[in-house]
Amino acid sequence: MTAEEHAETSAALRRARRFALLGKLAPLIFLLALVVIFTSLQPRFLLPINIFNVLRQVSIFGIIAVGMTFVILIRGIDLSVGSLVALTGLCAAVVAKGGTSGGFSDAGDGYHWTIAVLAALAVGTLAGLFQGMVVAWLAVPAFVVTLGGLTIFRGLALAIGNGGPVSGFSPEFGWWGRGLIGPVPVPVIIFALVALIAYLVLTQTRFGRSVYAVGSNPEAARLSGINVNGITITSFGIIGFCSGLAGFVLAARLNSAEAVAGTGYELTVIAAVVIGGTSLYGGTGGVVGTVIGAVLTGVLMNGLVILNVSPYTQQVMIGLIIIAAVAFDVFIKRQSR
Amino acid sequence: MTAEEHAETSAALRRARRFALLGKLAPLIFLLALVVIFTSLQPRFLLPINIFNVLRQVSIFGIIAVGMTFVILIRGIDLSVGSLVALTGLCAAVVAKGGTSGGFSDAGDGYHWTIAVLAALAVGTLAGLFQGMVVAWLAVPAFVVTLGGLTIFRGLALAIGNGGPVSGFSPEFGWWGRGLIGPVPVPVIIFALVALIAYLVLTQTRFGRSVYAVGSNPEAARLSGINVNGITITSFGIIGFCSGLAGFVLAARLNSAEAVAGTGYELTVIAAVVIGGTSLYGGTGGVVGTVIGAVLTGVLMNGLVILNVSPYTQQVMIGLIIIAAVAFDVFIKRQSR
Amino acid sequence: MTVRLDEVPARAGGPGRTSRAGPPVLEAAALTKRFFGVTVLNEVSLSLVPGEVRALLGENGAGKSTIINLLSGVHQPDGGQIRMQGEPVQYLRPLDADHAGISVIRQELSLFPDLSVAEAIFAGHLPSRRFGLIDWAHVRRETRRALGRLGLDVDPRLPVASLSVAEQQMVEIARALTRESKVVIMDEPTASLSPKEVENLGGIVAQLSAEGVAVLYVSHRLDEVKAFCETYTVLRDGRVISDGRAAETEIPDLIRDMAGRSVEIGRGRGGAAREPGPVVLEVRNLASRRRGRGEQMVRDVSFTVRAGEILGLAGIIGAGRTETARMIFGLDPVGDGEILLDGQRFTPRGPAGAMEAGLGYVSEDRKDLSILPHRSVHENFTVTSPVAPGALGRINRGAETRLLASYIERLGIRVQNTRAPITNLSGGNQQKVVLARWIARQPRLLIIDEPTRGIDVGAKEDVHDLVRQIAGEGVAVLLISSDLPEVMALADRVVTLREGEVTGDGPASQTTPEDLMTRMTRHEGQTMAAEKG
Amino acid sequence: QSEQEEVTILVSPLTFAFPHFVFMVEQMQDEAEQIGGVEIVVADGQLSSPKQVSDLEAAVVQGVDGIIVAPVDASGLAETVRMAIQNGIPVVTVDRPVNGVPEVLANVAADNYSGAEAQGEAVVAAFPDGATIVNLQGIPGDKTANDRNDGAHAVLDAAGDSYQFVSEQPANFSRDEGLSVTENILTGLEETPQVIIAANDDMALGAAQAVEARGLAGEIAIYGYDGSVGALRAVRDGSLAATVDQFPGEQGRIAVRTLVDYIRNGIEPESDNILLDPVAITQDNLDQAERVGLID
Ligand SMILES: Nc1ncnc2c1ncn2[C@@H]1O[C@H](COP(=O)(O)OP(=O)(O)OP(=O)(O)O)[C@@H](O)[C@H]1O
Ligand SMILES: Nc1ncnc2c1ncn2[C@@H]1O[C@H](COP(=O)(O)OP(=O)(O)OP(=O)(O)O)[C@@H](O)[C@H]1O
Ligand SMILES: O[C@@H]1[C@H](O)[C@H](O)CO[C@H]1O
Ligand SMILES: [Mg+2]
Ligand SMILES: [Mg+2]
Repeated sequence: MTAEEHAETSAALRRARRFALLGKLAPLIFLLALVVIFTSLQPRFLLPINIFNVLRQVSIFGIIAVGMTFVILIRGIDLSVGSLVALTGLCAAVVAKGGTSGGFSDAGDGYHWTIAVLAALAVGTLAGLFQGMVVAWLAVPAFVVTLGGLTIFRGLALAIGNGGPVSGFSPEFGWWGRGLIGPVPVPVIIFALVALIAYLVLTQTRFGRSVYAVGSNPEAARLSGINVNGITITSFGIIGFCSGLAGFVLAARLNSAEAVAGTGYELTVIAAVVIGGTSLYGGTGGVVGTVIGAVLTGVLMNGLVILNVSPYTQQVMIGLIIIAAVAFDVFIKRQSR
Repeated sequence: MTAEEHAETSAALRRARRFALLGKLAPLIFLLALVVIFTSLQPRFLLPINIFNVLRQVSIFGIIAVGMTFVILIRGIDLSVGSLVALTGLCAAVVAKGGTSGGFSDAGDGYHWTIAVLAALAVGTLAGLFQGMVVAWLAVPAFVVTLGGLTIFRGLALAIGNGGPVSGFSPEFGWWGRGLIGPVPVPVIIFALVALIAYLVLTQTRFGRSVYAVGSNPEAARLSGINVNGITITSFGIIGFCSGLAGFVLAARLNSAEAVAGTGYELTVIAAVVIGGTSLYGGTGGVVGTVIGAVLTGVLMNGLVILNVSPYTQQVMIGLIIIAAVAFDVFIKRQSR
Repeated sequence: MTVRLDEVPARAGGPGRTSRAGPPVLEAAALTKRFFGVTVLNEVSLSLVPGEVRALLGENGAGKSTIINLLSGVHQPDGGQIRMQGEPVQYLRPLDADHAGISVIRQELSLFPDLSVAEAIFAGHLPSRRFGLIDWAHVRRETRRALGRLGLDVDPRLPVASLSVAEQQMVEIARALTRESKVVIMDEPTASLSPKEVENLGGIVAQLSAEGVAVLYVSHRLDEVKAFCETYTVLRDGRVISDGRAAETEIPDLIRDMAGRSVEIGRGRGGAAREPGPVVLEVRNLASRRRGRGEQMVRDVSFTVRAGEILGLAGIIGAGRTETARMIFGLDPVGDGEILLDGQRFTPRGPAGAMEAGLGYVSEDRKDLSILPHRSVHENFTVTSPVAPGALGRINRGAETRLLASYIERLGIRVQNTRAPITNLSGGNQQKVVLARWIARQPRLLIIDEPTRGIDVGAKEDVHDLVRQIAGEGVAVLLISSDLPEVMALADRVVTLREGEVTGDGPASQTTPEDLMTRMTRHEGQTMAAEKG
Repeated sequence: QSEQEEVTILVSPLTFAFPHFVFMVEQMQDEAEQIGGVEIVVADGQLSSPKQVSDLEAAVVQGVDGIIVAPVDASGLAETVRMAIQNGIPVVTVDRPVNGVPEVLANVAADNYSGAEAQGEAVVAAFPDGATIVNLQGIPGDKTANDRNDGAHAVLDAAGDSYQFVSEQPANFSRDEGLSVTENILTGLEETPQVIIAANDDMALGAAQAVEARGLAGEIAIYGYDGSVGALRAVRDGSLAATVDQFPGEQGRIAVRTLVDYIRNGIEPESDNILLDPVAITQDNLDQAERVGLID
């Protein structure tokens, strides 16, 4: 290779890298644009209190979105998260209250909040693992299994709570949803931690790399010695765990758990993951994008209300902006190829 | 090739065919099993009136499921159908009534019902084509585009109907939802016709075969000179048309259209298609399966109510049976490979 | 297998043909293509006159497939012009090239797994009658004809997914034959074919030429090029280095033009220096399970492979070589018989289990079974975990990078950026990465299925050296290859399979390619009785 | 604060998908116009408590002067409502209260439980000797659905064994499901039931379709809930036996007046729980219905 060619190549390499970076940044650019527009139309949008509001609202479905990232990376999907949030929230609530009484008395006869957390996490993880097994071993598409899960877990939640809400927890329980550390709401910190751990797992461990391999080409992954079923089941276990955590935090935040909680979360969560640049065909994307996607979704809902956009128009705009965000991402990525 | 060898090969082929047929029949076998179980528990289940009940209830989301088959065959998905049913139903209603008055006066100042049908079909088809264009030209995943559509069309429906129902149509309008031809409800006949036409299109026309080719391998289809974008846009146009038709029939059946109509249809419809054996990864399946899947879903809901199963248990059972139906299908197909 | 002799014209193609005159049907004029600013094609010109069969030659990554992509509307050129019958054309999509009369057999299979063979052949071109209804009779007739011409014996109603890679390749070829094309472009059509099918294809190329169809033929098998093609163009680093008449040019000259240096081929021979060690793998009466299709692909296969030995497994399409390998590696269930590893009965528990026992398997199906698309070259290399992770599964990126760099060097892999998706590499270079990922694991038994599929002549020698080297280090190698010269060059011993049964087993030095061919193909009445058992 | 001061109020109903709330908000806007200088900002709860929480929080940031909310989730909204009040923004709840926040200026509502009791009493009045009853419930787990179910049961269970629930199924407040679930129930029952009670008018109107299609019109008495325009017309025409009006318009007007009075003049309402009596509307007292004027 001549010196000239060499120069050409490394310039090209730098260029390719820059493009690839731009591709990764697309959701962030879109988010910033949205923030700038909202702020210019209504400066109060940028008040610290509002920013923490948005983050707090985002944190619950953000936690689930982090789990969803794993599942979507392996070409799966989980429609059951909303129902699982309700089920696990109720489990935590029932454990904490020692029953299904709807009473708002703070002092329940139930167990310590730590047991309640464990109950929510255990039920969520088990439910996730179970769905993962059906996907992996019986080869039923994840869409179907978790569509079934959506109905099943909602039914169980109704049965557990007997249809009504279970409310009023100890302040320690409530702290997980309503507390602050400095100026930062506790759920936001939980979300950040979950995202950080997921980021490390996905980028720095063999498991994380296997997740990408399975999503990219399951057959090739299997042939390369990756335990595809194991990765699948674990990924579903992870989203189950995240749903359980979200269910607990939501119950703590609302000081109440009920069977209708979390209805419709699945689509919001999936939207956040996809807006963040993770492909529904698996194998590409990651947690950083998901966090941005989740914040973007939160900013959108908050901003339109702050701007006083009329409700019907709001729905139309939310739909259009979500499509635009992904279209922008696709466009940038295409340019950088 | 010797004669003997030839005989061997065709025996093999016959065996393969038999297996393949069994694979195709799996959803039907499951459906029959369900019918047998329900009937043995409650003989009234098999009354002709109930059979027509089930078919009538199935027909509306069945019509959409037929359209969804096209979209899923090309590896797409449409989450907007429920909202589009609401929007198109309201369009038909507003046209027929000449306004959004909720008045139940049969004689509206509106247009003839034929114009109302055309309005619903046109709006549905245009909405579908529009979504198809975004999917094809901007390469935004169908999941995202139609998730946007779900919100947008619901917003538009709310805006058009101003939140309230538009009710009371002429008997000719109502006939399309409530009429009978002989003992057979009109919606059932419409469903059957739509399914028949779709069957012919998918199996006997160049367009239909291209739908399978695109779903089987979009890249190869493009390289083979198939107009992949055209097929994509047309398929979305078809499901838009079907949603419009369903919106009209639903309004006629309920003698009323409102913005909440069709909420949650998307998952029921997709479930019907998948239970019928069409793969969410595109390229395999068809309308016959979809019809069976739709009927199976209808039988399930009807049967559990007839058996007076308690609501919570019902939800759990519906989820389990849907998973079981697809697991059975997958199992049979695996055996036959 | 039936060969319809009446379809194959008596006149052989290639050397000695009269030179053609007249205006070109397709011209590439000074085509330039850049990816990320790297010039991949630099003012490449070539032309085809009707009936001409032109070879397009070059090392892996020279730009052959890229030209084809430009000529067929997959990519748009950054400079230069494409002319059809003298008129400049600008394709926006493959559809346009297709309409202009250009058919392409792609390097990577691009078939429709769910469609039947007949429909896959006619995809996008189904003939229709009134009301747009498909003329199925015509489809069946033409499919039978095309398959007959190729001598391919598969039922047109079977789904494509149930065919072997080689059969799929034939279907891909059949697809181009059913079109009324002015130009047929073939990008390494024979990479996974065995001699029998290659011979058939030669007849077909000659027939196309006789019908006035221009053919652009890409292959790394130069003997084939000499036999089939009239003219050739050699590319190196995206530039035209030479062109001329195939008959008048010797293979070593072609190789020199491609590589820019002279390459000695057939350097080594099988087991000359090596002393085979103890038996590592023994396969006894192995048989596969029946599939829904009713056939049993492997019926009775026995052989042994020793440490430091390269065992060649030869056979034609459907002989059951790949199926045998898949069973050994735990990818498919064993129907009958047994596998012994170091004399111990071995029941492979999936590929992961096989790998734990020290096995490795390079699949013949690069696109579907090897590559992780969208993932980087680095990740594609490390997917077999050649570097063990640390605590908590933490990966050791530094060590991985160093190991990969050493293989890039050793195999001469052309890659600018190991972080870029593997699909940015040329086909041959992808294959090298896949080989590297397995060799780097240092297995005790390495199964390599069509290891040099799509690899250029020079690089093939590198790969062969590498295989000899690892065998020299004591690795047992099971080599499956449809390329007989490759088997002859590499194997110490050759086992031939036919229709799932062993038809020969002996030292490579005591056999000839002709012997092998005889044992690979059927002789009337020879083993019919055995098959009944 | 002065009489003329501009006042901005956030109104956040459960959802605009229910005509009940569309009407309520229209009446609020009308009331605001009559009072003068009052701007109503509307947010759609979309039946989602996170959505509603975020709407309320946004409104606090925006600095509205007061909030009227019909909470999607009685306990779920509590924390946010408390936060708003702590930020000096008075809150009035309509349709239903939030749990555990005594600082709320007032709750203006008609109790769903007592409305359903009125529905049950109407059944008892019409069928003094008992009846076989089908119960169409709302969305399982939804508070309104639960309260209406409990209220109806309280009255009818207490009325004696002669009142029998022969089938109870949810139809999710939807007309579509009201129709198909009723069809299914009617098939499953050996004998035609005498009464269908539904937790809202949509389901009742759907049930009426099913009954009519079965040729059973007039044989089954159907009781709705909401006093919607369609239902009132059906009561007039006889296809529904009754509906329950809980006067959403009046609730809305009172809520606006209470809030504006407090913001402008610091006047606290006499009670912090302003309950309107829900009334079962039959053909006999159709004129008492709030929306009777709209049925032409
Ligand atoms: N989409 C792409 N992006 C970036 N680089 C590419 C892309 N496609 C091809 N290249 C580069 O262009 C060069 C030429 O590749 P091409 O596929 O044409 O080689 P080839 O001659 O067909 O090789 P082979 O014999 O291995 O098939 C290679 O260096 C390859 O890495
Ligand atoms: N998934 C499959 N389903 C059904 N049949 C298959 C499948 N894969 C391969 N076959 C068939 O198995 C037979 C043996 O294939 P195999 O790949 O083992 O042959 P081979 O000797 O490796 O030859 P080649 O790979 O060159 O085709 C072929 O006839 C092929 O059609
Ligand atoms: O009052 C409303 C309406 O009855 C609606 O139909 C369901 O939700 C309730 O809160
Ligand atoms: Mg190539
Ligand atoms: Mg093979």
